[in-house]
Amino acid sequence: MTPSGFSRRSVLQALAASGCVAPGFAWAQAAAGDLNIALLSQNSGNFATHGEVVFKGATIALEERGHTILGRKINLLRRDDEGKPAIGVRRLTELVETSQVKFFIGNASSAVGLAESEIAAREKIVQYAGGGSDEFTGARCNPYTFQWSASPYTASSTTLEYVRKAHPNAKRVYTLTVDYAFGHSLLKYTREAAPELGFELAGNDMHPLGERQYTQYFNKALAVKPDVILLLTAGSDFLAAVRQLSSYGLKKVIVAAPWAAELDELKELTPQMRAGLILGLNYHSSINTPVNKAFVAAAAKRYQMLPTYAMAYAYDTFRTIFLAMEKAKSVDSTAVARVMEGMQLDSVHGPTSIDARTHQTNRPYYVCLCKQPDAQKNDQDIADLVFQGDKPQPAALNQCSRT
Amino acid sequence: MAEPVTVLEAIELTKRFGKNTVVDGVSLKFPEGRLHAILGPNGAGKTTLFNLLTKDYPVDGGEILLRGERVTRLRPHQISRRGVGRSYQITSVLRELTFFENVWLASYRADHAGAPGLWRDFRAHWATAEKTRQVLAELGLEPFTDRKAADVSYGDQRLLEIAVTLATRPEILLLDEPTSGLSQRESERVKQLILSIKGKFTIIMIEHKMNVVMDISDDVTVMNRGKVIASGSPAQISTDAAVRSAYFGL
Amino acid sequence: MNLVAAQIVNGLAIGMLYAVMALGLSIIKGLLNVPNFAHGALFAVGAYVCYTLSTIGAPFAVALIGAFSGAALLGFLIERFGIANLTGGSYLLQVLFLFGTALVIEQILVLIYGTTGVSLVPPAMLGGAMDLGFMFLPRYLVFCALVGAFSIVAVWLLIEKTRIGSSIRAGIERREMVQCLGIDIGTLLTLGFALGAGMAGLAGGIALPLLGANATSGNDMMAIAFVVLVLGGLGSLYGAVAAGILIGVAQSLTTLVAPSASTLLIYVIMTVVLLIGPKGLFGER
Amino acid sequence: MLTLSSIDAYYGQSQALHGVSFDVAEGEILALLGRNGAGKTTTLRAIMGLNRVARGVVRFDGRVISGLPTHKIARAGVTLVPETRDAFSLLSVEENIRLGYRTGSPYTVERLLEMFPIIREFRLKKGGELSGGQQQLMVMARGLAMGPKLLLLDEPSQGLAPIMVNAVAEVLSALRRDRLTVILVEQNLRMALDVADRVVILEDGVAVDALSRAAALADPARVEKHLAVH
Amino acid sequence: MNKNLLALAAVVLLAVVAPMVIPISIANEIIVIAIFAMATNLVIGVAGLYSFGQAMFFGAGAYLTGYSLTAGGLSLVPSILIAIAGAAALAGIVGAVIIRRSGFYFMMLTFAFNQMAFYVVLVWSGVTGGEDGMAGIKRAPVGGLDLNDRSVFYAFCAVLFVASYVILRQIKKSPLGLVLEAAKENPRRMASLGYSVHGAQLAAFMISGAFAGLAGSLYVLLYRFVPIDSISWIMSGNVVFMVVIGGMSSMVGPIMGAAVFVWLQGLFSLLWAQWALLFGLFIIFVVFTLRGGLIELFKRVARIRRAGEAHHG
Repeated sequence: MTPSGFSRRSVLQALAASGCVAPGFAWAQAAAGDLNIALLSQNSGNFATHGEVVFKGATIALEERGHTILGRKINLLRRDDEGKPAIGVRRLTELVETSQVKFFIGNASSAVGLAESEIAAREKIVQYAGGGSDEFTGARCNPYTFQWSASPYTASSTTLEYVRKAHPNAKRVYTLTVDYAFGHSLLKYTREAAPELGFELAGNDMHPLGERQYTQYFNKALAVKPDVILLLTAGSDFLAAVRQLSSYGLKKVIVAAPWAAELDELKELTPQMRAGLILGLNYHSSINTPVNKAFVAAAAKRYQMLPTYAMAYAYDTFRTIFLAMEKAKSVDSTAVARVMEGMQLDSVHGPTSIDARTHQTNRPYYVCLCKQPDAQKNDQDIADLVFQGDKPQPAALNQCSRT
Repeated sequence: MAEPVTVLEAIELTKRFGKNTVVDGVSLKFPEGRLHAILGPNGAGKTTLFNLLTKDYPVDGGEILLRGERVTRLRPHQISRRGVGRSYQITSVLRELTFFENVWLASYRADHAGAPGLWRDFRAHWATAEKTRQVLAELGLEPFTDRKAADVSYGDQRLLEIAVTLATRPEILLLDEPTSGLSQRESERVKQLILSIKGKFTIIMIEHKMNVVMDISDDVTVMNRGKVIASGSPAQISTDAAVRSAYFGL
Repeated sequence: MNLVAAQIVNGLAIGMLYAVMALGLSIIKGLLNVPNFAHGALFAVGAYVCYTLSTIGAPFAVALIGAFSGAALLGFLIERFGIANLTGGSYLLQVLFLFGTALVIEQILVLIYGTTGVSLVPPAMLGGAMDLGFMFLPRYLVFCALVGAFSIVAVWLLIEKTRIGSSIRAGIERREMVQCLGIDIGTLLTLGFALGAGMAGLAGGIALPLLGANATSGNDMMAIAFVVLVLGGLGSLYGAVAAGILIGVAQSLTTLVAPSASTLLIYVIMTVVLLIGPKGLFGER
Repeated sequence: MLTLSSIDAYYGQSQALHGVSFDVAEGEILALLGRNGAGKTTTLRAIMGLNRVARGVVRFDGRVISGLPTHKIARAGVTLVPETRDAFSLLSVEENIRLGYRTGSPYTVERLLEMFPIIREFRLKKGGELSGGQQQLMVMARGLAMGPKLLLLDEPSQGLAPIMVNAVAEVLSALRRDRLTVILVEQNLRMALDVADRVVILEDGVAVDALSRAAALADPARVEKHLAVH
Repeated sequence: MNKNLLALAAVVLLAVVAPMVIPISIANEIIVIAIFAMATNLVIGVAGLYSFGQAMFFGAGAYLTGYSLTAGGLSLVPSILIAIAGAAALAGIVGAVIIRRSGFYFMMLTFAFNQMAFYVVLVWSGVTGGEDGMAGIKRAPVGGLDLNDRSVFYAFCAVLFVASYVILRQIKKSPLGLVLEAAKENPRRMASLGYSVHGAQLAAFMISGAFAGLAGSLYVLLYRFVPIDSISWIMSGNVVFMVVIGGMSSMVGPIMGAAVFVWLQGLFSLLWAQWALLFGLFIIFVVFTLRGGLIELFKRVARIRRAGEAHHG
């Protein structure tokens, strides 16, 4: 389905799913032995691009195996969760009822993913999440939810390691943290990692989620003359912060963000605004592994674009799920989940394992340096991969009570 | 014969709007059971005086005594519950409601001291409904029982206004120009109505139609520019020079 | 101490932006008695117009004028073909209409510009920061404050010194009498709405280098602008200006003591002010 | 100049005028008398297009104006000075008057300040800061600034202190000298008879009598019986 | 009388038929949100108080239920009762402070309180789960009923839905309802008749809060999760629009509004990523063609039918 224009089929599907047509219609597909898997992402609202790109990644994973697994046809059901937990839960419940969905991937928002993980646990549906929160593998871990993104611990330490390596003399770090769970955990891990690397935490400010005005924080931050400003905030808050920081025209201060935005979102900034920004990422298209090279080639062929996080997330998670299905020789969600626990595979990141207890995907985290405006070759050439690290979250910091 | 008891008294009542003093130190006594008319040209401050007596407006100066009790600081619904009923000059019937509903609300208040009930259909409060029908019948408004107030003539709305006021079963009745905007025939009807209830209530009435005032009132007070300029019997007033001057500039 | 001064300067600049936004709301609320729920969408329209003009090479000043005009034109259409046909209907119906219109405008912006937002680097002479000794003050913030102040003064002149301005003030107070003076109230309301809408668009344009733009980015600003409007007092055009600056400074200063409370703060201020003085700070009606 | 033919008009939902007919000749001052609620204000508002004319026709300068929007009636040369003294309280006195001014009006702002010395000293004050009488004069000046062919004056002396009543009376005499066409609603009978050429009496929404000034002065009882006390 | 029974029959029929034609969870959400919309109509439509803070009470019900069931360890019925009482109490406190303010000021104050409640929930994440919401909610059996069964839970909600409809409709027709309607038109007159207008309005605000709390509670039980959206001002805005779209003249209007809002949004979102555009156009369409809301459709049909009957008769 393309974003504009309707096809007759999409209208029919929509009518069926919402109950306009005979209610039996929606069940017919499953009865024929098809496998229904779902993609719940944000198709409307501010991060709607995300939904579009996730869909492309998923499509590549499906096309790779000709839309079949173990002799069954795979149907990909796509729903708009609007980036809201309440809607995500509504759509997933509806899918479970009408289409017997047992596998799904979802939104980059942790709040949405965590809300859906409740249903995953209860209805025994495999969820391969891509949010940033460590709750997926921590306090709210469950037998059916897996986490693709790196631990925020890995993100914080890898980013700081790069700053240390690139700027050996940098010492004073000022942090600006978004005031909710995700920001708190990044701050917690930064406080763990920074002293070990010889950084001094010169100050911190918490800003409310959704803040649009950052100059007052920067006034305060610059007053203590830091070497590094570390932005522990994400999404549109991060973009606004960078925009306003750039208006100061600072030359000497290093700006880094361990987990702020993916390259797609950075397109919202002008090249001047983001030049020199140090950014931690879950994925970068130049990762040098066989699986990733094939994937980048497929994306170039199919969509004429370089894959970014969202596309890679969808591709890699569905690919892993399909591999697990083959290994389990079953599409039963419990069987597949058991296989995924402790599974070793070759992913876009290279050799990768999934932690059997926490369900954390153990994989590297990447650091990029945003290019100067004149060094960009095209509008997708935003940042160079400069560093990677994979220091896992220390077991003592994990709150998952599963055994 | 003993002097009748004063039920309502205004002492030096004053009201200002910005720089304009609209009611300026008005002192009046209203004895029980009499019909007291208040006259005066437009803008004399009569309606404002009513609004002060019923506490629709806060008082800027002076006191109000109701049966000797100081009520100057009470709120409008508290004044109402102490037995002061009032009709308005600009018809204030509830236009979206039927005649029945309008009068029912007033009867219910008289029947029911506490918070309004919230379960039984209001029509199923039989005793109140019965009284409502009685009041409508007394004023000859039965044919309109289920008509919306907005859908009837102005004259019938004025009658409804009085019906509502009567249905609260007040002891003191404040009528603000009950005949304004009515035809000769209609205002004759209102006049007869007031005559028929005269003596049962203490009535204070703002009125312009001289034939109405002169025929039915016991006492008359004339106001001009916020002040009382004359008080007395209808006969005294009709010959008062100050009154003629206020009205005709003569 | 220096930090306090820095935050006050910062707050003044931001407050000016709120003031521009809220002044537009105030004009519309005053004249048409409608809370303009499309104000946020018009803010976004202004931002995108400014962006488009800038990217095709227009000088920033022209882009800002375009932001004003584009939103004003849209406001004109909304009033003439929408609200004007809903008078006499319930108040909520007009609110609902504006809500629907805002949705439509936002989605059309998405269709044109996509869901990824846009940013604009201000012209070179407005980039960078000035070292005031006690703080670095980004030049663009100064510009923001100046343009904000300038446009408020321009609107003030328009409203106080011109015939159409006195018609607007008169119309806010007594619609009927204005008609008796031979002024076409319909046209006046349309113009008033267009002017208010234009202010939203202008705010969007000014804010673009600071906040960027996406289809729904005006909604946060709109929420603040409504608070500012109420705080200033309905019926007082310039109360909104004072309240806007007040909120900007208050928010900026809270950052020193309790930064995460700054969003909550504006609602607390508004509630307290309304409960103590029910007509806002400068309300006249 | 103005002709009302069998006008029915409503005040809200209630019928306030029942087939009212009268006309006003150019240069004439017509006093409209009657008790409160007789329909005088409604008549003026109906002419002005503020109240709906349900039946009948209003002609002004040979053209039908009933049914036109108010601002068009105003532009045709009819001006209403309402009894509610709708001063724009946020505008200065001078702005109030300038807002009324239309090019070509013989009453320029300067001339009006001349005619109304009492408001000249307040010209920079806000309309809302004036006393009732001052407001009345200002609103009259604002109406005149429009250069009306027909001026509708609703109870200009109502509730005013005697000194202000005199000021209003002076203005009325000036208008009479200028041969301006005026419909004057007035409760103050003496004032009305001082300036009016003719009198029309309304009672309960019906025009019950019409007579010249001379006739009214000769037989005051004929007028008074419709108005008040006796 | 007849009309009342007819409306009741229609509401019951809707509750019975809905899960047969649309996914049961969507039908369930519709009847739960419909309770919320009816509660809101008591304040907006009947009393004429433009509250833009209704999600405060919905959210209070939601979080109280969530907390009682998880940390509180209470069983289901007490949790629901606590939600109702808590939401009503909150409405009582907020209402007592703001009920004297009218019109736009009232609207903005309810909005401000809603925002404050939202930030409290967001920041107090130790208890509420903050942005991530409150999880771990289970539907304990009630009197031998296994509420984990979708149909049983639906029936449970449907009974409460019909009961809420009956109660709120009775309140609308009760003396209190009439007093509110009258005070909406002319509060001064009601005071001069001796009614405490603010008292009546406060009562309505609290009753509305109680039912909003019930709806929030059932919503949480439906999805066994408390999303932070449940207390967001967007929820407050949405419910007002449901009421206005559906029609305020009867309690059936808000039900229609809720059904259309929940269902249509889902339908549009499947058709097109830019579904909000269609939704906006739909709203504009309703505003211009059906001023009284969707309930007008029925009234018009009834009018045409009556006219037809009169013609034939």
